[in-house]
Amino acid sequence: MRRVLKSRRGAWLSLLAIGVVVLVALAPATVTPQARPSGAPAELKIGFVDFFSTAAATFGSSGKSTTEWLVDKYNRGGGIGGVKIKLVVLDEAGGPDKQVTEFRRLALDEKVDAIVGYTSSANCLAIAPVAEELKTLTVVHICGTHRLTEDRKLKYVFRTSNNQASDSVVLARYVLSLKPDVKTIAGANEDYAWGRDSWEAFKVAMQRLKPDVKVTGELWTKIQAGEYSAEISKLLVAKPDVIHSSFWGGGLITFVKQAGPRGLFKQSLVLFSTGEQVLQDVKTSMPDGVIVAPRATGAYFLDPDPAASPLQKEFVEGHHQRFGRYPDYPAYRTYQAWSGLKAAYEKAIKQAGRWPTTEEVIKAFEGLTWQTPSGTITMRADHQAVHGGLIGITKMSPKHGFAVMDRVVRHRGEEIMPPLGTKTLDWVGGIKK
Amino acid sequence: METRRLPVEALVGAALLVAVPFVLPAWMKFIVTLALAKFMAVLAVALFLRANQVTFGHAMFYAVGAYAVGFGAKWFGLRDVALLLPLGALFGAAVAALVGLVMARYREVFFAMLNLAFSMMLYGALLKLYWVTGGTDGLSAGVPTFLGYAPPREYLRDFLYYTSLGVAGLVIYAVYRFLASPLGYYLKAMGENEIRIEYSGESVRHVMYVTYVLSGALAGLGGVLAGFTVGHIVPEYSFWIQSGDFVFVALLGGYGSVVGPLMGSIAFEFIRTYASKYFPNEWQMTLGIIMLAIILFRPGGLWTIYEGLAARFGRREVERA
Amino acid sequence: MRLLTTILMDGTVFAAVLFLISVGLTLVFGVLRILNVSHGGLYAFGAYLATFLAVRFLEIGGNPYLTYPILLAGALIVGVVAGPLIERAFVRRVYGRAEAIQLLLTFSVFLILDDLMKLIWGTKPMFVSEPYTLLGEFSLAGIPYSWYQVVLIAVSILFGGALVWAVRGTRFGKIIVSVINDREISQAIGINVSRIYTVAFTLGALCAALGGALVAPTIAVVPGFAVDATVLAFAVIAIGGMGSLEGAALGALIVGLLRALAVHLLPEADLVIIYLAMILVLVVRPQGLFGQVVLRRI
Amino acid sequence: MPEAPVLQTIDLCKSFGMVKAADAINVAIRPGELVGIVGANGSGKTTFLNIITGYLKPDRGRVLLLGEDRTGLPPRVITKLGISRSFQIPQLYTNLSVLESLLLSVAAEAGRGTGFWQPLHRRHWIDQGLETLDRFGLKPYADRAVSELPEGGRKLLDIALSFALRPKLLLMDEPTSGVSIEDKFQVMDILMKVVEETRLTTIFVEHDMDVVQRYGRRVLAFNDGKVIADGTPGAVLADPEVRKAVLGRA
Repeated sequence: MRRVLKSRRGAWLSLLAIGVVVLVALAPATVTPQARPSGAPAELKIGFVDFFSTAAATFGSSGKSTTEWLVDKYNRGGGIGGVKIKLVVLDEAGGPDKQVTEFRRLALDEKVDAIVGYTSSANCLAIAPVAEELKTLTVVHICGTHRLTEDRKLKYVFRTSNNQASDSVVLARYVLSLKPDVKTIAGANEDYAWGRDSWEAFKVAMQRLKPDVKVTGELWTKIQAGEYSAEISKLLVAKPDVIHSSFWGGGLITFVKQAGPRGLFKQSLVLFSTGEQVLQDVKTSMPDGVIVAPRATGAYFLDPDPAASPLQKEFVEGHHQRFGRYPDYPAYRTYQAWSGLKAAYEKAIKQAGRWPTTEEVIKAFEGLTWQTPSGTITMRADHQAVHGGLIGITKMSPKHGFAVMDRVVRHRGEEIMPPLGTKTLDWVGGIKK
Repeated sequence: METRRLPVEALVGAALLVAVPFVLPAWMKFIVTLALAKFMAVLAVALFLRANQVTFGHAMFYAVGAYAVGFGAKWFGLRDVALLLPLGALFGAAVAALVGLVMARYREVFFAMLNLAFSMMLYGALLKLYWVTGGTDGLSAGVPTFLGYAPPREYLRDFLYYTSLGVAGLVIYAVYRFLASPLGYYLKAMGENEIRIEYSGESVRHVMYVTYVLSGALAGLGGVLAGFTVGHIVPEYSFWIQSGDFVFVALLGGYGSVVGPLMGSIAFEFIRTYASKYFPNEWQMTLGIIMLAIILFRPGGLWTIYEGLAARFGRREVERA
Repeated sequence: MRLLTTILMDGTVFAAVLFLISVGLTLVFGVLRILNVSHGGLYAFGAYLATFLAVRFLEIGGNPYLTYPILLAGALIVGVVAGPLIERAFVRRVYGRAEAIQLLLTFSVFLILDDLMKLIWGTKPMFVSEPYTLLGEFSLAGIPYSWYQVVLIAVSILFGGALVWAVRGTRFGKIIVSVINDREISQAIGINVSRIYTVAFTLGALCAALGGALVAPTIAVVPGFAVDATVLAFAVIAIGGMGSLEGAALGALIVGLLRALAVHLLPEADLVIIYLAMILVLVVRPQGLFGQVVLRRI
Repeated sequence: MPEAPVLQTIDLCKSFGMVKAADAINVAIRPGELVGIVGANGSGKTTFLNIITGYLKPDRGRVLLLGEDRTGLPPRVITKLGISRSFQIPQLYTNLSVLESLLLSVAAEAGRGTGFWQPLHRRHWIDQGLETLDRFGLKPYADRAVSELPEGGRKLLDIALSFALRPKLLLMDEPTSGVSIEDKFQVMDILMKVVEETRLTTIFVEHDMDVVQRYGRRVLAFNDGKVIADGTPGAVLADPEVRKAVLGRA
């Protein structure tokens, strides 16, 4: 009996000792470096909405991994202004009426302080008026339609990445720099707003930059169609110099798989506006010499060079270590959203000298300039961010086991985004060389 | 018996619904508003379920109503609920009157499939006519006015709620009368025996057609209210999965009564919301499991659960007396 | 001339894919009189498992030529496991119930399958290229095609032929036909109808999974592609006549050729052409091209 | 000039593949007649009714109803003209109650079957419906579900539904098939009383010689789609050819 008691006491003692040691060891890490501003809440609750089902989940999984990595990083450093972030994650699939319902629940039931997310144009257009109605600070991270910021004046909604027209302008400029004598172009796009907008802007930009360019084919496929045999045949018959495509995710991979063996990439210069996103997935199936863009995002996991940019190095290595995948453009755009939100809060705290109201955060956000792995981003008065974009052409990298972007060209934000107050479509029609 | 029981419960139910804005938090009020809107489309589907016919395409009329709101705002600056409600119902009925000419001849799987095809044609057209419909990006609804009156922003949701509730009340009354009429009974009877109807000198096709037009108007009404409530209209309103949801909800609530679909609609919106709250990655599966459970264990839907409870409760009261 | 051969070839390739998607659906409908909405889910499941196995196999350094049997094995596993499971646990309970209930039951199975695949294989696109590229290419009227596309066509024809033979020429087929014609009489003459249902459903599931496994090498398998497969299969068998094997073949050919025609000559119609065909056929001939009208006995 | 026949068929022919289900049938039924049709299974009795009421189209020949050619019109129109029929397998609305089913016939007869606003349960329709149910001995079942009726009740309701349409000619297809031997004559007694009271022109089809003999005023015998005898029950049933065809023995 005594022995038992004794042994138990011994165990307790040793546990206590271990506990003390661990606490001491952890202590430096848990002390918050920042002093909490007065009036600060116990936690900052932020919703993150992205696709976790349907084909668009390929974007959502990058968004989610970046969010997890970044929020952990911020919270290790004390959170935002000394307040830790609590994350509420929701699926973006299910249509706008579900998203509007969810948005209201996030704002009114979960009482989140801000919401980050929205990849689909339909969803971001649907929730914007709700955000305004409920006065909920919302940071749109990927959705690309120019209508978001041009249809109505936004107060509570910000977009931390450039819009879809930039993608097409970057592509057009790059094509002409590689192949100045291009005569014919053709488009293979999905038959919905994103595909239509992408092709229209590209076509207009091309015709503006090189007026004698002829369109020899426009293909409109079903969204994420699994069979492109006829489309590929038609492109093989038409033999255009350049083929533009805004296919994405699984549809893009399928197209590359089916077109590659049939020699489409040998015949024409093909460009994919979202191509960078699938490079790690398609591995060796992507031939060399295909123009791929991370849309018009300002970073790529090899550019800026991680060796030269600490932010980039930390992100690329951290992400790869944790998720086994290098950050792709949805990851960078998610990064832009979170870091922008954080920067806005911190600026507002500094300005107010206490915990800021949502209105004060908004004020701080407007005109804000902040650093990201993809470079410096500026938030304009119309709540549209401006940043540079890069583009390149594929080249197999045996080191990585997949094709990487080669001959990367970087465009400044002003070259690829309409200036404040100009309608995107008018601007694309008037771009200069 | 039933007639004696119903009014009291109807009053209690109505009183509960009237009290919603005062009792429930604002986000739940929104959910109930949306549920009331969708209820009308569900009721349209439930009419056919009574006749043993499934439609995987009634989202088509729901979309027609919703796009009436979208186009009204985009082209004509129309945003008055009192004007758009009858318009939406009218468009819904008109499209149904046209499609119904073909559809009244079909039953069972063919009825389901052909409805699906028509709704997917509309879906395709809404995607295609990008310059008109905004494609998948969709259209914004105007901020609604009510008979020319624009309520202050903080009361807008209450106005929408009570409008939906009022319309739902009228719809319940109208459908109740329809179902109690000869044609309503013929509708139920045709699920069992069309031959006898034809040998009574009545036309089953006519029964189908009238019901189809009515269902188009109902779903159109629902679409108008949903358009205003959600504020954004996209082609998905016409997608077959949306139609499938309507059928699911009708079954969830029970299509044997007029109130069942209402219970189903409200329950569905809450289930869907909580499913995506607690299972953000598996909410579809959660819906599927609930649906399976209903089909296998409670084929009459929520309504029969309620009826069972009411019967038990009623018996106890009798025993006490 | 070149345009014509291209359209014919593209149309046939697509038709082969469509046939593989839809033949199981029409089979199940023919025997069980249930439109199995979860069919697309089984198709996707087959594609996922086959791709997964093939990728794993290649990762451990397997011979690429052996990926073909591996793909088939994946389909087989899905078919013989999921088929009886779904039929015994769920579908069986709604025989004789209202059609709405049957449709919704399989719809809920579909929803569950869709998320299940996501839980197992995640959301990143999965694919295997080797079976597609291994066979090389050939040129038809100056347009290169992959031999694998020809394999798809050949397999569809063989597969369809085998099924027709199984139904028309074997004892098992005669039993099935007897069950299709009259359940009660079949029961009375000692046929175990319940077992036939299980077998037929399993066969349908197997067809679906096999279709998925064979198409998988040409595509990237992503969440949600089950939805598209389902609607396409519906359209095909509605056009051809529900429950008819020949109908599924003809329906697939019509849809395939029409779509190829649309892509080459009228790309704007790509999206709606299938539904347009479906409406036209159903309006003119409600029972589908090969469907039969049943007159009720009074 | 004699009154025009309620029903007259001229040279009706119908084949199913190799089987001749109707082979040059010429029949005339005058107002007030009560005619029994007898024949073995497959002799073409039901096909005859199906052609008259438009469920089947004849390959050849004409159907005259109330003196006018109505060949090939659908059942709905034929019924509107005043020709009602009942069925060998009762065609009922098993998901409605007995009274509701009957009210649908009453509403149809009143020309209000397509009304979709006024209720089906109107006082005078209910009275009318209950009265009809009473005639057929079904009043106690009025509020029961049709699915709960015993077989005899189902047959009677099936006929009541046709009767409530107030036809000028009532066709009954095997009113006692499926009814137990003990109940057969009881069912027929009820039916014949109704027919007599209302002086309704009636044709009933039977394969049971006893029933035909007892209730028919005039009997037609069918075999292989042909009318092989037409006359009084005594005469027809004594005919050896008829006995051979119907009973399988002379």
